[in-house]
Amino acid sequence: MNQKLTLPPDGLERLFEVLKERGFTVVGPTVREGAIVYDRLASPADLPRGITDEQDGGVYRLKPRADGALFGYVVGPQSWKRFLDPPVKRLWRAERDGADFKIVPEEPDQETFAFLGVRSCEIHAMAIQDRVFTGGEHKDPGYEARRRSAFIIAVQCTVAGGTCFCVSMNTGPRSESGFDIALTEIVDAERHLFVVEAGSPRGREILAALDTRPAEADEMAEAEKRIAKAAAQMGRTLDTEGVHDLLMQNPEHPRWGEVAGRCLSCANCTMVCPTCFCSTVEDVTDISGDHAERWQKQDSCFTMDFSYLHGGSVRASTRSRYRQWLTHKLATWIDQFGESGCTGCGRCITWCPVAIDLTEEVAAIRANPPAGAESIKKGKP
Amino acid sequence: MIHPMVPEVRRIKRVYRENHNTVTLAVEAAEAAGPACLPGQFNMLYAFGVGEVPISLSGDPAEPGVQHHTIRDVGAVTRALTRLKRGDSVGVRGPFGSAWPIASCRGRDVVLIAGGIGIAPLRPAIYALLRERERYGEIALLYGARAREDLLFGEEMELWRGKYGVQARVTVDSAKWDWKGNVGVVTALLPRVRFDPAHAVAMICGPEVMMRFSVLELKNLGMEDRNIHVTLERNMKCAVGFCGHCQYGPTFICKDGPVFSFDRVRSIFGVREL
Amino acid sequence: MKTLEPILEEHPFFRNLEKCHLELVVGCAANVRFEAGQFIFREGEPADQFYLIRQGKVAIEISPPQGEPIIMQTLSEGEILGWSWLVPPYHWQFDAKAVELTRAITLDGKCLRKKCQEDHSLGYELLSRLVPIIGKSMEAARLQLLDVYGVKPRAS
Amino acid sequence: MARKRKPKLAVWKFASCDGCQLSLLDCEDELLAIAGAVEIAYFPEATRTRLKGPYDLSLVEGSITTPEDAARIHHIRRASKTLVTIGACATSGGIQALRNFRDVKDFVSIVYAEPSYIDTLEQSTPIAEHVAVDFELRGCPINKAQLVEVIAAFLAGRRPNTPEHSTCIECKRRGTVCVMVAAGTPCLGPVTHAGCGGLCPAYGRGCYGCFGPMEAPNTQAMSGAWKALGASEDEVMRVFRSYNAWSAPFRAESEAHEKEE
Repeated sequence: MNQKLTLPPDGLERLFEVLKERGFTVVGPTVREGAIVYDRLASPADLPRGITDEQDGGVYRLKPRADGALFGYVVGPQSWKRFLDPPVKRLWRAERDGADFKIVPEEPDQETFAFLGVRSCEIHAMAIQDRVFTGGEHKDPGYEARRRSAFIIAVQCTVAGGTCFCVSMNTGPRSESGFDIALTEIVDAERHLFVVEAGSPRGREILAALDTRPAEADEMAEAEKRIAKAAAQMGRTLDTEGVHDLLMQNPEHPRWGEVAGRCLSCANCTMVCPTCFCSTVEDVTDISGDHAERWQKQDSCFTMDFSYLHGGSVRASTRSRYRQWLTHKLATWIDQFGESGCTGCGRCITWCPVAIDLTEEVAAIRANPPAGAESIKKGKP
Repeated sequence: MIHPMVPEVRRIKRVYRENHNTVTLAVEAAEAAGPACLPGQFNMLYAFGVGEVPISLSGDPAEPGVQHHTIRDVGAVTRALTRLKRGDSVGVRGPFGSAWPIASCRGRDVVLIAGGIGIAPLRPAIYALLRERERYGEIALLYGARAREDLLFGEEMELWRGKYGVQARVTVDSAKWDWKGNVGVVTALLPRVRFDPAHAVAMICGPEVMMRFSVLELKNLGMEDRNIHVTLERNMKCAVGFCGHCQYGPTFICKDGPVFSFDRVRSIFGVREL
Repeated sequence: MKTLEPILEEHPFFRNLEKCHLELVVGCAANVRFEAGQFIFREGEPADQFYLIRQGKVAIEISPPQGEPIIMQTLSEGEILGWSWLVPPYHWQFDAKAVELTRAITLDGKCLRKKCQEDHSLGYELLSRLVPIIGKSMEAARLQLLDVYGVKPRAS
Repeated sequence: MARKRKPKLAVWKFASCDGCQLSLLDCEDELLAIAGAVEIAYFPEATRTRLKGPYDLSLVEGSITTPEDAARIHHIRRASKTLVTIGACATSGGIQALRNFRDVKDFVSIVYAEPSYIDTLEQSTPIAEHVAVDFELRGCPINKAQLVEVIAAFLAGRRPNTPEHSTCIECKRRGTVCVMVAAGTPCLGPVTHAGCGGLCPAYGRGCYGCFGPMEAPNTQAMSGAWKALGASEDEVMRVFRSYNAWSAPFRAESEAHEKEE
């Protein structure tokens, strides 16, 4: 069993120093444009102190907290995929040389990240994307390098948001593994401290460089109590029982048409999703025509171009595009990668401008399956 | 490690003009002993400055040092590719994807149904079958095209017919009065060839609608789903499972396809806009 | 003289037809032969025959007012040609031309219509064999209309 | 592959503010390269040179508002191998298409002292309503990087990378926090064609829809979201009735919120 330690809040200063000494760029939560986003941080002073977020379908607002908590909120509009799989990147350049041409692959950038404040659902999201980019025959070397070098400092959730449902997806709120260090913040009238544990040899080594002391039993108990409180606070639930078959057997459910009436097909849900990995490529040239480049850009199954084939889009209706997204996320992802593509982070609900809620959509399909699907309605295999 | 979306620049060894809008580019094979290509697989071809598209390999998989790609001019990239000349360079990634089940055809009859440019991905399968002709029973090739001027590989079809006893039948959707061949849908040719549906393997490649009615006819004749193989097509950008574009239900066409045994896709084959 | 009964019996269209019905049909049947290029019938002519193709190939053509005829379908051994003899006003809608030497059995449409009128069970039997063929040819025509092999340009 | 002859470029103006043409002159870094790659055959804003057609690439700015324009665009089409319309006026009728919603004679009589001198069409219409257009570049004004992209794509024989999806995708790639969700600011981004790079939301403002409707705009759901954020019927009508008011989806949506008079 891992020895749990206690770190005072000013211990974070030292953590930043130690990480920087070891060549890490610290990335973590900070307030910008009325939201908590992930960005490069200079010091713990950049963290959102005494701030929480209120979230519901299509609504996100920052609110002050009475305490000086540094991690008293849940997840914002961005996810770590922004750093592990940047939304816009050049893959290579090509130069014409007479009738010939040569291709120069993009040099991988050398930045190594320390991600501070990674939530359990986000650790699961990274593991899900790992399967896409490194789990198959072909690997994305840039992703692999960034991911392998990234130092993960998890923060155990002690509050849950209005659109959180990690408990339903079995992805949180407690991070069990996949981190180098995990922090649980305890803040009340008497004290402000972190119960910390290492999850890897690298994490132990970093912790050893900090001013920690062994955690007291009551501190550990308090940490557990706070995580349990978050688990009990989930804003949403999703019944995952038989959800794969439920969706696979209902491609023509009237609900798809109903949701298409509300859906803007704006792609926000896919862009904020921490597991959505789709991209497109743009082959470009300059005016001289002698220089060409290929760029890879974050894409979405909600665009018409996504399924373009011979004169038209295969998924021309919003109905089919929403169905593709939800069915992929919750059903065919399991066929493809052996696990669900949803972590229950709730971003797709919060950041949908018209508050479409996948938990509600699944429930609606489950509540009214067409004849012959009774077994699924009851949740039996 | 090089990113799998970086093409290798290769030289075009020969260009065959197949018809008014289709050419076959014979491209030198990778210098390093790259993976052997199997019948049914495809490459990603990049025309400098214009873009990249998936193109099925259409040549003899056993021919060393060269890979054939039969390309129809249907858009900007394929137009640029069909205008390339011998000695020009082209970007190549691949081969990718699944293969026709040649081994499972041993001792059986084989029915190949091709529609339009769909004859190209079937041609490597035909080469593979004819290389060991004696291992297989009847081989029937049913080939439907839009019109006479769109037909491909006419001379080879004669060779397959004459030298190897392939029941090669061609039909077009419409024809001028001087056409002496068949006119009608490709499945109308099925009653006109000999094969035993109970002991046959079918491979179909063509537009999705054409494959839908071909599968239906083969099933009507008593063929089992697992013996029918189809190729599927979706938009494709990366060919290595990263971009997500080619998803077809639970599958990625680039990794799990393009060749699928019909029993694998049966449940989703008829779903619209999938 | 050799009767046409065994030949009719072997043709896929009449396979497993009851003996009594076959005998009725034989009375309306005759052997015919068309040289390559010969018209079997032309659009607008009275449709008083129907053909069982035994050998060869027949093109169904339509002639636009200008330009050359277009072949819409070809028929070969084992297939049947023509069903306009069943549908008033009993006129051919297309041209039918032998592409190569074609042997067929012709059945007199008027004679068949009369016998079907007298014997409804024969009429039902013939119709149940014809309707699937008509249906199939309609389906085929629709699929040809789709132009599935055509090149579809991208709308900009 | 050396180009034998430089392609001839022509830039034409119809009813417009010239802003889109100026975007071409504003391409400081690329302008020399463009001038080197094409022969500028007709571009009154930039040069007095007037070369005869045919033109390989015609860029057309502005909408059709007079009988002369309606005739002239046909001449230009005949003289152009590729015709690209640039900007909201040319692609949807522009701000001047606001008159399409009223009787133009009323406006003329209010604005001009001698209305009899005014020879105008009833409506301001996009170029594509008059002649076949090979490509439409959106925006009010167009994005100069996109214009360079269109010219580069034309020269390379490729499709330009000018996606038709929502502006939201650009905001998210850029890292902009959604103003609608995080601040309750009404924004047209979800129904607006990408191209500007998500400019306004990056400065904390809602999108005005300068690039017109995206590929599959659900304007009805968009209006519902605006009203949920407190916009009135009139505001919803007006937001769809701006630079791209005459584009079919925005026009239909604004008409749905027009009060009976």
